[in-house]
Amino acid sequence: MGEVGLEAYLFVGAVLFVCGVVCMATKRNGIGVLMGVELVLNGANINFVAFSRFTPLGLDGQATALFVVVLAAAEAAVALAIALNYYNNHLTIDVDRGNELQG
Amino acid sequence: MTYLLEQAANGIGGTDGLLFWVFAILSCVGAVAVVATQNIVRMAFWLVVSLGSVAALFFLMHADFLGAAQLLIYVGGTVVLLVFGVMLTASGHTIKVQTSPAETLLGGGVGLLLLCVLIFAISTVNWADISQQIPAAGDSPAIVDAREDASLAESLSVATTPEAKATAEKALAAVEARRQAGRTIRQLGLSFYGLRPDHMNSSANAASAPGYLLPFEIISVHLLVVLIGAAYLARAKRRVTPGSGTDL
Amino acid sequence: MDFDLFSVVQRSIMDPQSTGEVLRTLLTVAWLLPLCGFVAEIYWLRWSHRLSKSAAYSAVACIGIGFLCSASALVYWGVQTNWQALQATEHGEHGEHAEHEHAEHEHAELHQPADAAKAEAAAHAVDKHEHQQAAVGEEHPHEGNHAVAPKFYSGSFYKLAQFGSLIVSLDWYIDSLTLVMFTMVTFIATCIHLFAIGYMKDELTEEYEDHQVHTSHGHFTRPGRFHRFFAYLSLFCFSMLGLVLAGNIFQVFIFWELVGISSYLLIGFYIERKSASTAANKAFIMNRVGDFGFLIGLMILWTWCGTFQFADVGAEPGLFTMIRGDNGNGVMDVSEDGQQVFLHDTHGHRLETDGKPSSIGYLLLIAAGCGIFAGCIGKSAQFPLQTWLPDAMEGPTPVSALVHSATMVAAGVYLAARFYPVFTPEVLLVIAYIGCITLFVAATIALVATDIKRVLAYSTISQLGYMMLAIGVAGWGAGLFHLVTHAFFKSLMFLCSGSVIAGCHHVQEMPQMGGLRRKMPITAYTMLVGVIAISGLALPIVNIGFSGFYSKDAIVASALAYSNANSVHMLLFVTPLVTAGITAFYMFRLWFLTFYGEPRDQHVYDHCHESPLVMTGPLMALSVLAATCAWSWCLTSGSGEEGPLYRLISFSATVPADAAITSVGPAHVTLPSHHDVHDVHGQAGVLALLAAVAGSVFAYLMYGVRIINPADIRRQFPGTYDFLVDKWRFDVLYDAMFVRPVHIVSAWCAGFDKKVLDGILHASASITMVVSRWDRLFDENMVDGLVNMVGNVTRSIGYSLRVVQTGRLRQYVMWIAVGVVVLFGVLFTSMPR
Amino acid sequence: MFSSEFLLGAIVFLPALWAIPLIWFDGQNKDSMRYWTVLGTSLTFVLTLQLWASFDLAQGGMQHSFSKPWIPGWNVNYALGVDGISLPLVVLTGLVTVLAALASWSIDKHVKGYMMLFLLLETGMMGVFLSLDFFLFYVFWEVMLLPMYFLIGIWGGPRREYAAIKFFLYTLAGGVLMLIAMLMFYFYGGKTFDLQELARIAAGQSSTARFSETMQLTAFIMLFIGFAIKLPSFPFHTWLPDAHVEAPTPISMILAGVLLKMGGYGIIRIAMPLCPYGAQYAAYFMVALGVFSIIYGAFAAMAQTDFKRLVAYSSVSHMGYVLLGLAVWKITDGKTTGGEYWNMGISAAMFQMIAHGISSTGMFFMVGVLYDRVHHRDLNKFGGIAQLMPEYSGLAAVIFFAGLGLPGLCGFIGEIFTVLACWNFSPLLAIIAAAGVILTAGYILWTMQRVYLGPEYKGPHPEAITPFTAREKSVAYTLVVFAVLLGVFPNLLFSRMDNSVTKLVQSMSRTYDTHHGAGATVQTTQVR
Repeated sequence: MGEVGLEAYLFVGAVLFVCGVVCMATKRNGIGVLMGVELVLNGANINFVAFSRFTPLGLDGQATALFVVVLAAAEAAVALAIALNYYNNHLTIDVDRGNELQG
Repeated sequence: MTYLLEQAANGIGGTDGLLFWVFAILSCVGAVAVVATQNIVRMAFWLVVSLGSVAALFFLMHADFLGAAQLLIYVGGTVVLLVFGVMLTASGHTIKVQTSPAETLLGGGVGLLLLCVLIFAISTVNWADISQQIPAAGDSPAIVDAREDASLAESLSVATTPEAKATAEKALAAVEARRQAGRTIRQLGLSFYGLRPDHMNSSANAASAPGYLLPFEIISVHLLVVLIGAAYLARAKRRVTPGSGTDL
Repeated sequence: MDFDLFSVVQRSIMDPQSTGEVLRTLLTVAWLLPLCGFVAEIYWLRWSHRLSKSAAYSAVACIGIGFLCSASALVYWGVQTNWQALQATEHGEHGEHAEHEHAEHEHAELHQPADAAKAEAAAHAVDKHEHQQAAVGEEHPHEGNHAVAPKFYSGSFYKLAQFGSLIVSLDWYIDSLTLVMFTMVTFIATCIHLFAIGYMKDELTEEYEDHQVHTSHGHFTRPGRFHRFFAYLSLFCFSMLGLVLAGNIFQVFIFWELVGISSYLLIGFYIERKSASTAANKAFIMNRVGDFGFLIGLMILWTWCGTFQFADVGAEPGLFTMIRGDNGNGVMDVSEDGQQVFLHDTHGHRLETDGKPSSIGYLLLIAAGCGIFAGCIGKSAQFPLQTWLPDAMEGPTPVSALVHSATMVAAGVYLAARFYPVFTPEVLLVIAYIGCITLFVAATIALVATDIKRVLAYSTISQLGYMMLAIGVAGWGAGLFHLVTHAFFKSLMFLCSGSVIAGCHHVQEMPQMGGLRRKMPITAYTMLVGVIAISGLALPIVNIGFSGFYSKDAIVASALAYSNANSVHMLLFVTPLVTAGITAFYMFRLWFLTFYGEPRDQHVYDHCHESPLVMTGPLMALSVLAATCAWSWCLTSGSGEEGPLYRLISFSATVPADAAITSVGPAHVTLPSHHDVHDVHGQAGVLALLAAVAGSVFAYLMYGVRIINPADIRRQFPGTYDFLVDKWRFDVLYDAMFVRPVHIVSAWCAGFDKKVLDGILHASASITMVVSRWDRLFDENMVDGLVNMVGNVTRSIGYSLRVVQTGRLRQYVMWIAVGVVVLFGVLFTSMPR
Repeated sequence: MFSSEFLLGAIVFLPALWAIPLIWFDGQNKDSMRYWTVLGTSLTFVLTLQLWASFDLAQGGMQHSFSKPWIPGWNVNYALGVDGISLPLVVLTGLVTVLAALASWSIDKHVKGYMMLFLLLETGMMGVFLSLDFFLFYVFWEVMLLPMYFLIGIWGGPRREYAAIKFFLYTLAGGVLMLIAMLMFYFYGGKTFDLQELARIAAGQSSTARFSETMQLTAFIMLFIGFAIKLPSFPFHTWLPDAHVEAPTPISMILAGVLLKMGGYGIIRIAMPLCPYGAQYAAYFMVALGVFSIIYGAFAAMAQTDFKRLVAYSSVSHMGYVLLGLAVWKITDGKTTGGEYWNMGISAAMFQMIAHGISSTGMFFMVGVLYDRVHHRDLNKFGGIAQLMPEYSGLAAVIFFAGLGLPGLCGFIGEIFTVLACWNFSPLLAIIAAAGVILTAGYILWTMQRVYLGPEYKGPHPEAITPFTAREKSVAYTLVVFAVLLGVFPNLLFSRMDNSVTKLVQSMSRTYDTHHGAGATVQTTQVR
């Protein structure tokens, strides 16, 4: 394999991304879904930073990743508030019970 | 043993390569464990492992500020927040909500497919060519570092005189010092003020590559809004009394 | 020729212009006063009350003053012309009936070769008057100071309309006939107005009970309509006088209609009686049928002659001049092929338009004459339009006396006489036959009628037939003579019958009367005067009779002369002769049935009484005139044609009849001359008298001494009797021929509107509806269908996709993942490397 | 006294402006709105009388005429003017509108809206009679249509919607044909709507444009159908009975008194001068149609049992005389013959329009007076009205006699003169037309007998028969006075029409003779 290059990081990011997606898709617990989201975001962040490191784009990747981190934090806060509300309304955190969006 | 390690390190790219593999595997394992675990609290633990490894990977990519932020915000903030959430919502029967095996299997299948697609995509792209085509010119930081290392090593090796060696060592020490001092904090900070030090020398795009002053401000306000919104949402009253169940 | 006398006359003639003005003024006053009276009387109730007789006094005053004006106009005219018309008597001593040979004829006879220069001179004389309003009749400046009074005066009141050179105006035309008619009409009208004050006094009440009308709640009562009756009478007088005064044929038509409407109003005076209103409608509509013909005549003359004037206006020739020319011999200027009649100007030349002589087709002229005469048929109730007049007896009796015997119905005769110059011999033949048929038919019906007024009505029709016949057989003067005498004796008889009816409390059936002469002697004997007059009885030796004798004598003489000249038309003499007998019979029958013998209905007899003086006074006045008006007042000569009345009338004759005239038209008749008539006068008089005596005697035998039982005769001829009682079944015939078809056609028209026209409309509407419905279907199915299909498909896809939309978060994520995989898969497989 | 612009403009627009203040009237105070309307229409009538007084008899052309650009892009002008042909109609409109306003007391529903539409209607009618611009004419024509539609459709009888739509569709169809013809003239005539200019072109006096014979014929047919609908002539008349029966009394009066006249006016003002060739070509047809309408209308009237329907059919019959009189244009050997008789025909037709405007208005009013009381119009249920309302019956009789054509009343002059003028054109048709007098007498007398005569009234609501009111009397007496005045002194009208009609006749016959008739053939032979 030789030198650790861009692709290796991208693979890691892909794995994290897929894990996050699967997590979102399979977890019935709302908090678990949020965790999936975090994983997805981290997968993406790895990519950003990798591009920043291994391409001549410079700091853009890192800056974006930084924003993503901040946004993820904000998202987590709001999502938790929502989860709490959801819980208050449904007395459960099971997302399958919240099918109000059903057509 | 040392040799083996060294060889291994070489085989896998030296010390940095070794560390990469460790943390890469760790983060992947953590992520998979998050998916696989059914208990929400354990999921949180594995998530911490995974995110922490990612932070380590950031360090490996010389994104030290970002890595720090990852640790602080994610591992220190977000995950704690999640755990709070778990605790606030957890009651006996909801701490473990089982997913049906079929769904898990389906999710796994689709995940694998997606992974295959991504890996296929990543591996088919010739990233070097794409780097070449980036108009910003210049080389990637990794290459610059490598070239710097190579030139320092060469000057060190060709240095015959002690003065020259001393100079080379001094230069090496300066580079090391600079690298130790964190290469990105200052740049990131400047970029948030609208300056792009990494592009200073590539005059062509100096004007076209402005900093992140506006996004930064926006994200600041955004955080404030989120703060207030989250507080508002979280303090909403419980509308359904347990046991009524009519609105379910 | 007594030229000295003429020179005297000539000197005393005043300016004809101012004479005309004076006459016009007098007659206009007489004419318009009743109109003022009408307006006042119509609104009498506004300033008086229902029980006041003042409306009647106003009407009498109007017509009375009118009579005074007319009479003074007649006298004035006589004085101004130095009674030239009458003086012809002495003049006539020289020759045979020279009253006709007044100046114009002399001019024609003696100065036949009178050259154009003289005619020019005459024309210039007329031209001079052009600027002045009044024009006068032919004024022939003879050589030597020998002048003749103008035959007529004419002028214009005001213009109704003008279209280029075509002018329609209201004119006046005054000649001796006008004056006589005015005096006669106003006199009779005054008498009848006075009579009506007595006759209509029942109406002077707040609650007049009409026994002939029944309503749902018993007897019908209404407020009296005394003033309205006199208003209508005044309106009638106005119209009638206007008709006589009219100076053009269009104006005649105007007043023709106005007397028609007056008649309508008067017949329908008892508006609550269905029979009265129906009779009024019948009268007006039948008159309109005649007027339809009148209108056709007007159209023809208007189109071909371009004027309605009788007399010339300045240099513009009137109808008479145009048709008869100015050559004085009264023969129409007919083209050689007999197809065209050339029109003449005032100079006696042919009128020219665009270099060609203007003319009117001979047949057209016949048509025009027949058309005008059709109007006369309607108005004078001649065959075949005679049926309205008996029904018109529904009106109050004074109306019958004034309108339906003396004046209005005679207007037809008047018009035929007035328009005589325009009638070709063929038209005259038609007139003669119509008159002939009428006089016979009406007389036969009168034989069996039992209603006293109806008998008189039929007798009126019959007498009018005589007049028409006279005009038709060129007895112009005789016809008008009879018109005047008949007016007197017939109005007298009607008033007598009115007196009887009033006395018997509205019983009109003769079988219920009888012996009334003892109860109402004045009525009975004045009536007898009328009966004798109409029967034409006279003392054979001294040759003195009542007026009817003279006039009928003249007519029969004319008819005899005519049938002598045209032996084919023998019937025109035989029929009036026979009818003279019939007339005498039914008139005496009437008198005997009413006044003679024993009362047949004691109840009626007991309650009947003689009428008051206001009614008997007019009777006596009229009876005097009925007896004497035709007298010659010259005992040496027995002929009525020597009398002043006849002379006055015939003075205004517009067409001379000195020589027999043979028609060039299709009928080939010869009109006898005066000479011919005079020759047969004695013969005719004897025959007529014999017929009358025979009729009278027969009537006396049947109804007076009752030697012959009328019922036997009735039984002998049941078919004939029924036929006559049914009035020759004309009403039935007309009902079947006209009334019902008209209703059927009108129903068709209305139905056509409803069914066909509206049907087409509705059909097109419903076709439009169908089309639009199809359009709607097309829109809905095809156009909308396409759009809807898109929508529906989308919706059904949506419905099927709705299954996908589970609202379950995790599935969505799954789908995203699957989508990404598929997307990438597609991209990678499809994109070229 | 006034400038022409002001006088004519005021006559046209005063009623519409007068309607505006009605907005602020109290809807409950119906009488005030009625008086306001009567005042407005009376003022307009006074203005028309001023126009009458200031009219110069000696002139044959347009008087008081003026023209101001309205839509310059299309060469549309606001052009008004009056001549001997339109003057009597304008005055008649003024009179009939006042009388109709006086008869509007029976309207009790939505009085405000009614009065506003009523005044707007008057503006439309006046505009039609005074316009000298085809486009303006058309606009006013349509302006008048809508209020009429609503007035029938809202205030009418039980079948008002049917009648209103029928009226609307018929008139609109006519309007559309007129529009097509108008555009034909516009484009063939060098883009002008000026009626006088178009007439000059039609008369061949324009160097730039000329109307071909085919074009004239086509345009004439379209215009004629448009106007014949309004007249109305057989077979386009069936809207009239329905419209009349359903319309309220005052609207019937206006409909019969003024609206029908627009058909005749349109023919004489537009159809004939703009297409002399077409008019001559169709003359026999028009006369025949007129004659047929006379007879047909009379027959149809006789069969009616509805009083108003009968009067409506009498209108059809009477307006037949108008058509008859207008078209008696005799040509022999390509030359106009007896132009004076044609002149007489047109004048008489004009007179007949006015006379019918008075008699028919009166007849409808008289029917309305009865209907207001007993609320039915069945002829067979009337009778004995003369006993109960003598003065009314007397006046009604006069009006009906005017319709019957009794001399001394207005109807006579028009009817007789048209018929007299007709013999020159066609003896056969003249005879048939003359037969109309019998039928007319028949149905009118029969009607009077059924309604007014007889001992007692046996129909419904006998208690409602109250005497003539002062307001009704004023309307009836006005009409009677005008009927008598025109009947006795017809020259009042004829003298005013004379010069204009003569001018029209001369111009048209000269045009025909030189361009289409004998003159034209001479020219062509010379060319050969």
